[in-house]
Amino acid sequence: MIEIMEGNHALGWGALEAGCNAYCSYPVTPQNEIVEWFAREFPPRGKFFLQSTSEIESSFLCMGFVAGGARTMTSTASPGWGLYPEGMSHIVAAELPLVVALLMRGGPGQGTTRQSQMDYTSATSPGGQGGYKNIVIAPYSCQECYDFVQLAFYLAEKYRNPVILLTEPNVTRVLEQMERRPLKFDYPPEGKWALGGKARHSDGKARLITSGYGLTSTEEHPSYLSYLKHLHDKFERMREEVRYEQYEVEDADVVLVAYGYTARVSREVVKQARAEGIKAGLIRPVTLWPFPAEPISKKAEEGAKFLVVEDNLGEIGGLSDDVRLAVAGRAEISLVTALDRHDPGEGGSIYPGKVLEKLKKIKGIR
Amino acid sequence: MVKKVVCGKPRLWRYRSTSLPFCPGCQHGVGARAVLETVEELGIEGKTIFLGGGGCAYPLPSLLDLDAMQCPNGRATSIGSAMKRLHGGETVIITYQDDNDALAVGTEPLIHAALRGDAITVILANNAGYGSTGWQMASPGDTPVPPEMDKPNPLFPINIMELLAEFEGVSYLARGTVSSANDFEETKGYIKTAIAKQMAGAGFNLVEILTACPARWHLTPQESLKWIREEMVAGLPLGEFKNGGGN
Amino acid sequence: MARKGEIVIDEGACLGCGYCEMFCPKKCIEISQEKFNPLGYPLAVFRNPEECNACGSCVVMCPQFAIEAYLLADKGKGKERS
Amino acid sequence: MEQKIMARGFEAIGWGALAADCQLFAGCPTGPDDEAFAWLAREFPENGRHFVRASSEVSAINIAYGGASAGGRAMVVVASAGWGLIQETMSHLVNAFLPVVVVLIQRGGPGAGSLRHAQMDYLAVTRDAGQGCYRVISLAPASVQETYEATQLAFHLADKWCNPVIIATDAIVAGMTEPLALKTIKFDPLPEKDWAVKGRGHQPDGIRRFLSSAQGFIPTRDFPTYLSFLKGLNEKVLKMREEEIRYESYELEDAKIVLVAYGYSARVCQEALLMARAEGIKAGLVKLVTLWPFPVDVLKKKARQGAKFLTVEDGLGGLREDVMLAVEGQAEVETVDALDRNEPGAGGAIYPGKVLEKMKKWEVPKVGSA
Repeated sequence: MIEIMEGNHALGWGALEAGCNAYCSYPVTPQNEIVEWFAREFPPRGKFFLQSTSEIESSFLCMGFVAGGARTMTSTASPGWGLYPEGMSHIVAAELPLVVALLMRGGPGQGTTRQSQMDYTSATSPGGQGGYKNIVIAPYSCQECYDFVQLAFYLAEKYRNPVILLTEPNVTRVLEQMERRPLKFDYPPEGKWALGGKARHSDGKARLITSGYGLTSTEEHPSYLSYLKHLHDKFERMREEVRYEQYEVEDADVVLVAYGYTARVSREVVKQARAEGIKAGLIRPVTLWPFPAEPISKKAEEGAKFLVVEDNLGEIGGLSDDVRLAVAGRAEISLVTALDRHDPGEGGSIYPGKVLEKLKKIKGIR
Repeated sequence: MVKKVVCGKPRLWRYRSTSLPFCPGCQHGVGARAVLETVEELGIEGKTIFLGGGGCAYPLPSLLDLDAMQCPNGRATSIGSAMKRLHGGETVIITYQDDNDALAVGTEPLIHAALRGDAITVILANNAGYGSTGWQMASPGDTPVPPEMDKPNPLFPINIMELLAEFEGVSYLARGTVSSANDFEETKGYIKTAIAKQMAGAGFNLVEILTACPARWHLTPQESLKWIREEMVAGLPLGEFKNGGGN
Repeated sequence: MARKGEIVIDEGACLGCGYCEMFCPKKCIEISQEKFNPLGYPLAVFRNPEECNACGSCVVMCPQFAIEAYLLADKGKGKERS
Repeated sequence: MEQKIMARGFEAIGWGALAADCQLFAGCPTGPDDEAFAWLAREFPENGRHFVRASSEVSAINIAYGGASAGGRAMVVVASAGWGLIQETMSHLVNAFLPVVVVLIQRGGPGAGSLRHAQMDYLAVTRDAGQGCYRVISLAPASVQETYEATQLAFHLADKWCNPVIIATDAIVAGMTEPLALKTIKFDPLPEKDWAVKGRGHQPDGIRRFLSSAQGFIPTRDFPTYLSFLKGLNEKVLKMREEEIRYESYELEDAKIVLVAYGYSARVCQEALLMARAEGIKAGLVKLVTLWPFPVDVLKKKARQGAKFLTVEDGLGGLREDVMLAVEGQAEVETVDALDRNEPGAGGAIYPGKVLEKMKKWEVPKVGSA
């Protein structure tokens, strides 16, 4: 049944579908609508909604919910995201599943209240201590918000590691058609790690959760090195969850690489370019980590040129770095960055016209 | 001749052949005993979750036979707030935090758990200082300054009882010491009342235990207890400060 | 007939802090100058056992849980402390 | 007269701060940075400088934020556990163009990790860990003397670029006791901090000053719009990346295997280098002095000459990514990382023997042969 909905709410309905029963976060533009949805929909269903006093506290309240065995979600926007690294690092260390929706707004610092894609690096090569990894999924439509939040809960529980949904307000604030069709995943059997008091556990034995495996040895991880080896192997296994989409890449000699709202812009550009006889294609990472290097490397081998379209400072880093790693010097990479926005104000964004202009410059067309 | 055990290690203590990871005379062990014996006597070990804070008391959760968690520095109260919601009234959440953990790094979680009236019991083992990080003086809770510090205390202690007493969500506040067997019994009484309040869902409660830290205070264990009874109690009076209220 | 008691000190746990010596009402415990544990801490030693009535003050005050108190009773039942 | 003392790495941070005329330190003791904390607590007040014991790293970095806004030289010392708490303010410092020196003493991670050394925070230090896109110069001392000099350089670079600067050391380098020559480094003069907020009456021109970490969103004197701010930030980062690269190279000329390392693992590599050369293996070392900006060109040059690369880092990968970016697929890159530590406990470390063992995996022509 087709409905009209905004992505912020679709995240909520998807979470509900996935069996999420605890949500805690701190309102910050532009993710306030997500908080409002959970505040309105969770309590009457007997599920936990809690507005915390800061993003630090929401990350640790979520750690409490998860450690108690709840399927938990939190959401924030860029200014709050800077307070999450400590909590995220402890949650990763304690191997707890958590879904984090991050709506990117202009940065750094207080930044703007409108969209950007400038938290790519702090999400994919995380800012917290200890060199850990999180799966990062980038929905670019209301339907995908609904679908990918369910995928995120499954992957979080499968690997017992946080999963980040990285998107922008101009994706989640737009009213779009979508269909609420629940997705089925075979979740792993219920883990034997959640706390609840000894009597709750079938074996009656006490359980311990800790984020300091270098300070405490447990049966599961007797030494710090055995724990690090376990973590390293888990992050390697997580690389199998890479997902991407390709649009008209087969015969393309110029390949755009983009996610989120700039991927929708790029699909429009590919259509316009094809209409003008330019063989352009788009590789769209759905998971930003693990990064889909293979399709990019394949096209680089075939001698295609690349145009990275990201509302970020590409010369400094971000998606462009991962593309450069995948291309490994075999092809020329051009950038469309936040400096190409159509308007100097905070509302400026990347328009198809600008991308097409740069695409033509690569092809040497006036 | 019949030989019957009167008392010894708390039953919920996982046997360790070597000594506890605490300095000689440190009273985290006695604070832990007060909590564990209370949990035993109330018969709630099956539904109790023990949340340990950072600092010297960090190893405690791994050494006892309760569902437990070693929480990041200062965050045990937040984690407890969430777990209490999740498991509801019949689960007992007890956090064991020292003064650095609860009153410095963890001020925000502590105060807002109290404001929200989350029915958890915080055991605040106040030993006036940071032990595991090289014995710094703590900002809160140590008035007057231990003797070896000749300078006046540049930091004003937090009297958590006065700070939290005003919050409606707080149902019970008490401060005791473990500087003698009688004090120990009295403090256990406070903890028993606090847990009973929690089980009745009567809101946030906190029991502060003034514990000795001879190593940082540069005092012998005996002098430390004397210093608690004479100097520390002067700044942080004992007794029940709030009994009643909460939701 | 007076309560007769006895205590056993776990020498692997005792760190010689002296609380037991300080709180024993009958002066039955003393921190010895000769016996030390592997870490080099002086050990608490059970002195004049006939005085001990298993009141448990030492047990409670010991931060290392190193002491166990026993009640010696001929036949009849002994009063459990707690 | 140059004074020489025996000092620990922890103390060298304090001596460097004094030499750089740092006026304010804020910190919250977390192992293993507490010894630096103890020295500062004793010495700063004695030298008429402010020592503020903060309740947590969040308040510490914000106290330093205030010190910098008032035009002072401010510093914080954090350990890995607590590093995650300062990232929001780091991002705000970047937006507001404010200079603060952050000393990170790395310990095992993630989360509470361990109290011992590690080098697991490379990606968090060299990339934008907080919100938004930015970069921060990070220095990696490998000895007590280098720690002392890096601290002075950090204050200079922070003021020069009006940007935070990170000194990323670890508990081994910071824990060592080595001779320290106390000599204040003379840097070329920097403009006055005319932008500092002091109270309008204290401003020489009587005009109020205004600082904001929402530059671009709130129009400021230098950046009327968001795009102008982004251009300014972009230019500044590209200039920093170009001008502030620092590294040391050892026996690179004929090297067929290039070790890339920093901090304590760089010293491990210096030892491994001697062992390799003694066995006729043509090995060289690039020792990073700045983690960011990364010395791309020297590695690119060696890659074109057909060298192979071995990164040596006591972490779970990070440095490898920057070497791969630099060599752009023209060279093999292998790693020695935390999983190669010599013993399973938290105190394990990377030893030269392990580096040599991994070097021998490649059959490299011996010295003297073609």
